Amino acid sequence: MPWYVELLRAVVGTIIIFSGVAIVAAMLGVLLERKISGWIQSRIGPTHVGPRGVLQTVADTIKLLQKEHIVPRNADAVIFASAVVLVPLAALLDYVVLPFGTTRWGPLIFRDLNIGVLYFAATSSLIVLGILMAGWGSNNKYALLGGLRSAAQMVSYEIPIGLVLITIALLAGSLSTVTIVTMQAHLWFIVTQPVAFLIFLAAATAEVNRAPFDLVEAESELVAGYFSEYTGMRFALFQLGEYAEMFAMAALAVTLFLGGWRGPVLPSVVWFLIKLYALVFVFMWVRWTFPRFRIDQLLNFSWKCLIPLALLNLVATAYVVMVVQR
Amino acid sequence: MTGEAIAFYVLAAITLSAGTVVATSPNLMHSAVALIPALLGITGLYVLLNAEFVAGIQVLIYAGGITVLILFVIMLTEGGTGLHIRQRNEQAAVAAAVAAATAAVLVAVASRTPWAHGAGTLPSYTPGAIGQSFLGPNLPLFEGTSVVLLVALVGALLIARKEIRE
Amino acid sequence: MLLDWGYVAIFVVVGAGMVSLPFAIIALLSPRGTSPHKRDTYESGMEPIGQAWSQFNVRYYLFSLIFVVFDVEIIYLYPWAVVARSLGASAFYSIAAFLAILVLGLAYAWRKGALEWS
Amino acid sequence: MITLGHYLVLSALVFGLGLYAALSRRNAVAMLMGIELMLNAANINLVAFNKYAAPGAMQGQIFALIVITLAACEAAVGLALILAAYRRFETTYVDDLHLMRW
Repeated sequence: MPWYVELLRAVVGTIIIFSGVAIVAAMLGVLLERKISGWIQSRIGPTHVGPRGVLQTVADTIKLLQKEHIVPRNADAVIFASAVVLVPLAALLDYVVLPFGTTRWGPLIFRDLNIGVLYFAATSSLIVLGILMAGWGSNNKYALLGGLRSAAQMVSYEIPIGLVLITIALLAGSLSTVTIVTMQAHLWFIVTQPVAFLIFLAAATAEVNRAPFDLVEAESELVAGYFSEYTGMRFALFQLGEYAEMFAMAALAVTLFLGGWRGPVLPSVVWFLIKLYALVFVFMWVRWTFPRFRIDQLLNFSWKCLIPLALLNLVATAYVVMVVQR
Repeated sequence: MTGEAIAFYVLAAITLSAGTVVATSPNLMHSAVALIPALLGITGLYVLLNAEFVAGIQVLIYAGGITVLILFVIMLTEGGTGLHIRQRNEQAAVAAAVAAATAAVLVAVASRTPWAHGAGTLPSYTPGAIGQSFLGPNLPLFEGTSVVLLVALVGALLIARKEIRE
Repeated sequence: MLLDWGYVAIFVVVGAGMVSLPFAIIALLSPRGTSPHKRDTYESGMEPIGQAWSQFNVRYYLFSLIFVVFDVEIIYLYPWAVVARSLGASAFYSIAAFLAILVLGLAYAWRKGALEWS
Repeated sequence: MITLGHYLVLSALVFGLGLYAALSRRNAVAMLMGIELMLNAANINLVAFNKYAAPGAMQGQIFALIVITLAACEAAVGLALILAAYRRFETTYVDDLHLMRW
């Protein structure tokens, strides 16, 4: 193909992914979050804007667009401003390697990179930097403490996620996400790797700072955590980053364990979305089921429970793959 | 200009300008933050050099790990209070001369030497090739790194912990 | 392969543009307040005392230190994982030795209480 | 056409920046950042030589991985030392840390 066609494809693909994630993950995600929270707590949730309140997040976004954006006097303006671009961008970069479905011409993916899951791990590790920068740049005690807690938590849970990624790469013999889905044609990896699936879900919940691991933005202690000082659209961009990362983690879990886009009768993209939303529902369900961890419990849970378990699981898998099956 | 050349010059510009901020900024925190684009620029160069695996590792370890450590330590020590402290020592002029001279010699050597081009092609799948090599001829290296890491962990914990207990 | 990464590069550039797009909108739409307290640091309505940029618990550093070492160990497992299927039992034992040393590090940190928060 | 020379020149410049930072900075953490830049410059060389001078072998990339590993170890231990020194002497400025024993 000539270079300008490739360029056009890349630009259009990017715009589709960005607006898709902003609408499907962030706007719909916030709405779902509120509706499901309401349902679990026997409330109704938002009702006023649009039929049954479905346009609530649209209204919220428009409201946020009209808000003034304020840089605190004591803040470090450069770091304060760059953090807000880094966090959503790093979260959205994850979507490059996520296969959404399949068509006659091949899998529906932005780009099937050779180092697929490693790329995912690398880009999501950039979010930690954005959060630290936001916490520091605000020069606000709540924000700084929230940012630090968040960073300590996220780095602790990157290790179990990495170990799980390696376990799956070992089974599939590849780092490419498309190959991993293809290898699940007969058997989803959740069947052979239930422990890894549970570790991944727990670690992913913590990695995206969600309840019960949400002490980073424990409202009663730290206001809004590292983005306390951000107003208007900047606040919305952090929210976008958080929801995008949550959906990316759920989509990665679908890709690694639930056979990705595979499923009978319905089109592949629909299957992918069904599985994705099922996992997102689990995330939201968990939020209202477990009480919040303390920071020591949180770090202990990763280092003393998830990591040894993930290591054990990896060695057992390696033993089966490399010794028993040969 | 080809795409490769454009990419090279853009990445080189990012790396060098961010590197300049790292080396000269009077604000420590800005230096540390500027390290991120510098490292990411170098990551891009690895990609251009067909070393995607090294590129991934560069982001994961350098940007996601070492930079976080550096940011933590700056926050733990001087932090924002270090803003008004002189950051350059008395040898700054000498240091600049030495650094410029070293760079000049290296540039001269690099651009004058007729570098031989090796035969063969890069393996198309670098993680696989690296894995083969690590479990084949480079096995001692592979096991050795884990010992080095263990020693580093023990040493760093000893140093850091001792101070806490006192 | 370079083409793949060209796509990623476009993704980053266009993506950064799209993330910055709202700023153009708020520059047009947003109101401009003049209150002097607008730019105060938020501290639940109190006047902030001192700078936030002060020192905090060293534990955060300890955890990130252990994290970096483990992160580095883990990167060596990626290239191994993709070729493991084609290798036999001997490769399993060499990786088991590698992981054993890793576990030794974890056990040391655990034993020395570096994984305790208190 | 980008050749090996381009990468080597770039790496020499990055090395110069790192050297300048390591020599002229008073703050130990900033010196460490300079050292990281120098290590990265070396890594660019290794990977570039791997592609242009010995494409068949993976030694350059493997060595780059080892350098990254050692850089991580160096950062972990070095920063722990800086932190220990800070907790005792309340400074991270190396010209204030001139006593071998306390």
